[in-house]
Amino acid sequence: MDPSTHITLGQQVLIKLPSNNSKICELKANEVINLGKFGAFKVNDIIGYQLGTTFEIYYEDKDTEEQDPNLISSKDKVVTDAKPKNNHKRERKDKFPKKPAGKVRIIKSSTFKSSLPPSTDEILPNTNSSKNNEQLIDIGSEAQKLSMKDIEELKKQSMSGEAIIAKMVSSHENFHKKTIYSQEKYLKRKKQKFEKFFKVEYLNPGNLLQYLLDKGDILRVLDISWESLEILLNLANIQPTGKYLVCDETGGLIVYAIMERMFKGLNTNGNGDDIAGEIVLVHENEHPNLDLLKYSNFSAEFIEKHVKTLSMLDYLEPPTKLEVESLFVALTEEQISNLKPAKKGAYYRSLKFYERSLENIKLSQSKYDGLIVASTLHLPSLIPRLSANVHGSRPIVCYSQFKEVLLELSHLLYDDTNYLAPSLLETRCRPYQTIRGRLHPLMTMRGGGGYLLWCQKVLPANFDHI
Amino acid sequence: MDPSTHITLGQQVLIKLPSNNSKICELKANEVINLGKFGAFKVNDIIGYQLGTTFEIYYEDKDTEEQDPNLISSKDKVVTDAKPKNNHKRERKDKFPKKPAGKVRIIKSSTFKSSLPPSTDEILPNTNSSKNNEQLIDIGSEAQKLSMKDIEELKKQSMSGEAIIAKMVSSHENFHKKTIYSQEKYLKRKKQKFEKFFKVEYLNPGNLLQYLLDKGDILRVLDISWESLEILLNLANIQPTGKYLVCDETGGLIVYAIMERMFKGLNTNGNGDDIAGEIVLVHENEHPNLDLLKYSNFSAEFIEKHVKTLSMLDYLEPPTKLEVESLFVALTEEQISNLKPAKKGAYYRSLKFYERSLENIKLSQSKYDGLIVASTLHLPSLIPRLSANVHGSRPIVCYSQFKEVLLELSHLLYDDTNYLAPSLLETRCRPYQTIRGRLHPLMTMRGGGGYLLWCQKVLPANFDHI
Amino acid sequence: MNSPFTSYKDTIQAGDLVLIWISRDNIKPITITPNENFNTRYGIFPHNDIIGKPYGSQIATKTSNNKFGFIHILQPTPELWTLSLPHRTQIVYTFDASYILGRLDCGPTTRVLEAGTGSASLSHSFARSVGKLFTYEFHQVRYEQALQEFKEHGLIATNEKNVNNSTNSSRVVITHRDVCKNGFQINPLEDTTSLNEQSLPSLNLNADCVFLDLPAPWEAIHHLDAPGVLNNHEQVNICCFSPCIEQVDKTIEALEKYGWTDIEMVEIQGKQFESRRQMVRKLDDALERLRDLKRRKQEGAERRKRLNEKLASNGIATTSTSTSTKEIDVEKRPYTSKIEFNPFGKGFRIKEGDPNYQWKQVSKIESEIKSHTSYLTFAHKIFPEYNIRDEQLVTNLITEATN
Amino acid sequence: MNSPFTSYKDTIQAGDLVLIWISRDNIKPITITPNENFNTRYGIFPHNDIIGKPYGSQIATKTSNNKFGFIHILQPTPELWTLSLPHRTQIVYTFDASYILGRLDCGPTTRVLEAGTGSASLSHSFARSVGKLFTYEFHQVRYEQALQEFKEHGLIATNEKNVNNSTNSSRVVITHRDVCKNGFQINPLEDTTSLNEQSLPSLNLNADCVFLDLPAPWEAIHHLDAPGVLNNHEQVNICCFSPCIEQVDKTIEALEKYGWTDIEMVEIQGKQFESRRQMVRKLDDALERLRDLKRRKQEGAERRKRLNEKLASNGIATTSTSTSTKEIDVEKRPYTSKIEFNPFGKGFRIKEGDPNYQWKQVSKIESEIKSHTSYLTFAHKIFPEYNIRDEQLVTNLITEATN
Repeated sequence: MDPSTHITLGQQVLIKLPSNNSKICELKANEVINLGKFGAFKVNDIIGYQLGTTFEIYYEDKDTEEQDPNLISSKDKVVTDAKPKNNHKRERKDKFPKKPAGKVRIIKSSTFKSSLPPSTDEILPNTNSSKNNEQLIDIGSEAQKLSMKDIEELKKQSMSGEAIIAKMVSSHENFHKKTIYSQEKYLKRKKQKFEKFFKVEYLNPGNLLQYLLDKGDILRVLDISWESLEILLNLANIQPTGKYLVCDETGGLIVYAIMERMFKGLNTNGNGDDIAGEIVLVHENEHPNLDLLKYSNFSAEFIEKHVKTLSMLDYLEPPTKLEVESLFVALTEEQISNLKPAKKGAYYRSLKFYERSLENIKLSQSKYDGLIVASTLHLPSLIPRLSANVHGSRPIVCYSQFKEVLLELSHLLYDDTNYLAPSLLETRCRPYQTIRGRLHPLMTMRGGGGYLLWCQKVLPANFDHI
Repeated sequence: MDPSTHITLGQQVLIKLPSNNSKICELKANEVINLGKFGAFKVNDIIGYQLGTTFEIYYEDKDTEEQDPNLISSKDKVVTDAKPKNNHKRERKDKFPKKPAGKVRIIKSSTFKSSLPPSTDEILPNTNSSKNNEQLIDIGSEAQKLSMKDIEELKKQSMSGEAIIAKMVSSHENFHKKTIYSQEKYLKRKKQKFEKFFKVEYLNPGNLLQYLLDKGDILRVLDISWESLEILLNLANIQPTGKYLVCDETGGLIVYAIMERMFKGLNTNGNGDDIAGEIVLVHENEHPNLDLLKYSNFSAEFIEKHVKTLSMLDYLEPPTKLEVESLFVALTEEQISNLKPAKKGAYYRSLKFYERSLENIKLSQSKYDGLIVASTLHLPSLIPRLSANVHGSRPIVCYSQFKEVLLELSHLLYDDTNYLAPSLLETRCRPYQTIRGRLHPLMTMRGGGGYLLWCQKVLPANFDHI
Repeated sequence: MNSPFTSYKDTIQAGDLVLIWISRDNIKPITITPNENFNTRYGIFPHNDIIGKPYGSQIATKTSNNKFGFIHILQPTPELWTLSLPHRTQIVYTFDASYILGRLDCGPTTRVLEAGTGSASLSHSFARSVGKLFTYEFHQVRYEQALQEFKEHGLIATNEKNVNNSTNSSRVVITHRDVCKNGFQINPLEDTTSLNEQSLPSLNLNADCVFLDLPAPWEAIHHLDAPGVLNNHEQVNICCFSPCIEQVDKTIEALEKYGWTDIEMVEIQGKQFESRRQMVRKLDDALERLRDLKRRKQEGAERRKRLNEKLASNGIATTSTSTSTKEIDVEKRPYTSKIEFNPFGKGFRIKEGDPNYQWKQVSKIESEIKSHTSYLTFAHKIFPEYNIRDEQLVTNLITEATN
Repeated sequence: MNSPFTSYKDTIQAGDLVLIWISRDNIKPITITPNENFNTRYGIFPHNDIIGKPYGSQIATKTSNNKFGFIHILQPTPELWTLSLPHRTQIVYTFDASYILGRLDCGPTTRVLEAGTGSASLSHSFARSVGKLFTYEFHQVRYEQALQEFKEHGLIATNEKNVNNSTNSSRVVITHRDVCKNGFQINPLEDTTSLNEQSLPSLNLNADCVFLDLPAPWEAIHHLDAPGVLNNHEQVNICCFSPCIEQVDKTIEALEKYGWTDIEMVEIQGKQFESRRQMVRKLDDALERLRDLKRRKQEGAERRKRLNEKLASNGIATTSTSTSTKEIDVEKRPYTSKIEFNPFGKGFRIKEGDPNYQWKQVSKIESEIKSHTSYLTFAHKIFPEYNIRDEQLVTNLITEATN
């Protein structure tokens, strides 16, 4: 089973809820995933279907709708979130009793983000909706002729959430008197309340980023937008065979995006042996931060093979080969086998450090096919040093949350003949409501997204020798 | 006749041409205005109609279409532009022979900016236009079955430009094979070539600005956009009775906009005597630059009464009243009448200077209802000085072409308790193509437009005395 | 009563409607009333302390824990009023409002029709900048709220006698009306309206500007041609304000049908920026920090190594906690106990702008932007039957100018 | 032949396709050919001077007037290629292209359908980043141009044998076709296509991504359901690219009808900024300049006054030009002939950044922005009939994981 196309055991997936919230879950055999008010389901039931599938949770026996913890078998461990975090946007689970796992069935059309299911949409022609709610004085739930009891009955009849909402709309006395906006708001609220479906999506960099932003982890990813992330990949001319020098303060999001562009689909079963591409991450602290790679489908081995990390000090001021070698005395196989176990371990650690030091020297002397930087370090002091080993005619791309920072850098690069045509740019994706008859840009959107600087490394001519 | 609603002698108006270019003309009795390829007309023929009227130029006698300078009567002075300037966007008149003045008639619907007249639009349903010009290989004018001779014939039959174009479209073999875009381009080109109408518009600040921008005078008006200009007026809370301190490096555009907001319709016939409002312009150079006010409908007297000017030095470092008085000895009526003519002139000049100096002292000590600044001077050194006399709870609004400049200012004001909530903002108007069935934002637009900083002058509490 | 929206005041007086600025997101309108208090969680502000102070004054109070709380007292303007409105209502924000006023060529003699009134945010802008505003609202409750507000704001005089005199104090006339059904003509005898000019059977509105913020503006456009509604003797300007593109399409259709020309549609995109500072973190400092870490690590390793050697030679087990171990430890401390090189304050809570660090001024767009309000469709209309000139007058004027 | 778009080269060799960067607006593709010259108005550059140099080299030449002219030699990338295209053709710019690639989840194993090819700007992006691109163009001339270009760029192998092997050098297959009429299936025996795999009667395209840049994409969408066109065994992504909103509406209708879900429409707004400097002009300097002017004016007046007095006392007329006048003049000059205080270089042509003045770094948005390219409508499709799991396999995997 290919985890880039199908729902697979052990995989991290994004689960989208009718509320348009989403959560990341690791799919462990035999566990139950609880979606709060939207129900609960067994991981085993969704394994093997295509990523992108929307499932509806249903309960065959009407009693199962009631709280009955015994229904969870002793083998089922209930998980509520793969990575529980203190997060105000998270579903408030406490408000709802823990649900037992229902059964799932695939539903054909999912209606995320377009906000309204087509069936209910059709009963809302523009002309039917009144102007400015003239006659509508808020009489609360009195206008709704369906009682909560009726609705519960419908639910027990296993009516789909969509069908229940359609029924509620037709039972709502004042519905056609509402303005388009109140209609939409009403339907959305109802939908979030009664629909029990969820969608399982591949956790691509865009989904991962959206999840982090929804969660409020904006600074963690330097406020980058998906569109900024994608244009960074194109401007950096990422290819499967490239060797890229990267500074990534987003916890690995950028490295993940580069890896997906380089290796997606080639990557997972350790069969990437013939791929030459390499990412060399230089980091400011003692240790790299690639936390977010844990959400990827790349194996630890694959990552180790294709992502090398070293500190800025090791990259910019590597020891000489002589120094490294002076600190290590190689033993012969025979000598090693004669060592005591404790000494042997120490020897291997020291051997590993030695090899790693040699590799770092190599990395610090390599030529690179691109420099990609998303760092809050002072760029005018950083970029000239890091770009020394970038090959001619290869791009340098810097991301920053703030334009002023890149402006300062661009002035520096503009005056330096090692860089061609530094360009400062911004890209912004503006999403629309896509309900036919009611097309318009979304009323609000996230403000951040960042800026990029792009230039080509070049090799100035020596004008003295012409 | 009210020059704010009707076309009036002596007025400066904007004339819009089918090419969407425009020119400013002063309407002088008996003159002929030549619009190059779009024809020529007599000023007298348009006086008295409503501003906003679209006129078509037509020639009753087909011979008049030919060049016949004798048709211009000896009393007609031919003018081509009120302010001829070196300007690459100006209609290239040399390409076309000077036209004699035709007659004009009012046409009901003008079609500026929506690019296509409705009549020709109807023959272009979306479905008729082919995809990507599949079969269209450029065979140039061969596809056009109407020859130039035919077209000239139609023109002589006094057919309207619109009608000619419709005829050309129906005679064009490949027209329906063109994509929507090539169709539009074709029609626009043809339209600009054959239509002879023009629209006379009131020269409001928006029109004046657009004219200057079209002409390439972008830096002259500090790259300001109409939307920035308008939000400046609102944020500054301009009212007919206000007294505003203004710095205006746009040659008077901002002063004009403020005056229109304060006085439009009250202004023209010297009957603004009961209006209290006043603009005090402080300028960096020896003399103020209010060039653009010449395009306004305000009389010189009205402007003199309501717009006072003084240099920054006179405003910030006024002489004392004593100093001013020490430099002037007032003469009695009798003494004056005894002076020789030359001496008398000198005395009056010196009197005027004296009075002006006294008024400047008064202005430098007045309280103001708002500070409006559009200056390229270093704002952190300028704004605190100029805002000293702004009354509490009155706005300060600064316009700048560059955000970074206002950012620096906002940091300064943010740390100063004399200013409340400095806000840095940008507004941008995005125009659409408004052809039904083909709605979309214009493909390109001007990039500039500038930024604004807005805050309220406040009076900090003395925390020592609480 | 003078309206605070149409004239300037210098000193705060009892009875004034003022805006209390607590913070950007918390601006409260109150009427200054002797002996009352304004309470915030930062402290209590007696109105008596406010009366007599100049507008714009900062008022401070000592809070219970001996800190200062303060507010600013501002005179209302349409723009500040808009900021003070709760965001749940549909508001025409200043970015749109200012452009609308400009495109409609508003000035002190302009007469404007507005439907519907809604939250009255734009109405206040019009009221400040034009001669007369006729506004229509068909939601009963909202009509009454707006009427009340206009009265409190001094924009509707309660004893008005002559509505056609633009210099009187009633800038605004509000009518309870479904304009799509019943048009714009006002009959003070029959209509529910703020007019108390009961003697007029009907009124010449003579508007030069129209603003329609309605779900279906196309149903109202033909009503503009009714007698007395628009000023036939000059070009009239219209703006229709609609969130959906399909509404724009139908609006354009209706405008074209009823003789409106120069149809243009735009969106206004307004952005606000925060002024921020980012710490300048030089590469050399980062490298020095890494060097320092490396050195300390090496020294630590060396120290441990020497310690081990010493302990080994002294025959003391490394796990021992005897006094001698400590002594050896102490002897070695100077190498590593010095303070870490920490140029960027890692691990500390650094306030933005802390003078111990270097900062770069940066701007940050607000975290949620209003990416769409509505589409603005503008058009002009000239009534051809009234676009006739007085030939005799023109001839006279030309003759006069010629001689 | 390796494509310069899909692999890196270090050294410029004869036969290489390179981009000559003359300026931002002037980037020329040429093939390096021994003994040829590249001529610009800045000078002549012999190809022989270029061969053997590393990519990215700046090549300089002395111009006739003994100045230097220079160019940079770059290896083509899709992004640079897009910049080099003449702006009159319809180009999918990098702002849109990169977002499309991201939203379509493109990677090295992705198989993409694209219609139409157009200027092939987006095709190059796809070719660089995906495993296989099937592109369709129905304009005969443009088809042939694109075919030729793909061959020259090494993206279509001229001796290809096995199209289904994604590792061979033919990244791109282009077909001359009206997809709205004739769909996407390729029959190499009948179609005009770049495939020279004559033995195949038809081909499984198995695309996972679709990009439609057509005037009427809604006419092509149902053709995607034909056998072998899309990969039925996983979620397929689509992007439709249309300039007008009404096209979006029809596209959404067709997508909904043919089972596409998660329909989302966006616009990408890209902006580019110029790095500029504005002179810092302090108020004090401006005031000093005014003081200086005032002083000079006063001194001038006083000097003239004294001069007049002197002349008057000497009995010489002020209009005289006698020697003595000049002498008097010279005597007085020291007061006013000194150089004007001119802190901002008024009247001089100051180069931006001139070190004699103080400057502030500012950014300026490009003077004309591409405010609209097209609306991007995205959707997903899963074929329910193929979304079936192998129950036995799943059971085995779960058992395996459980133990």
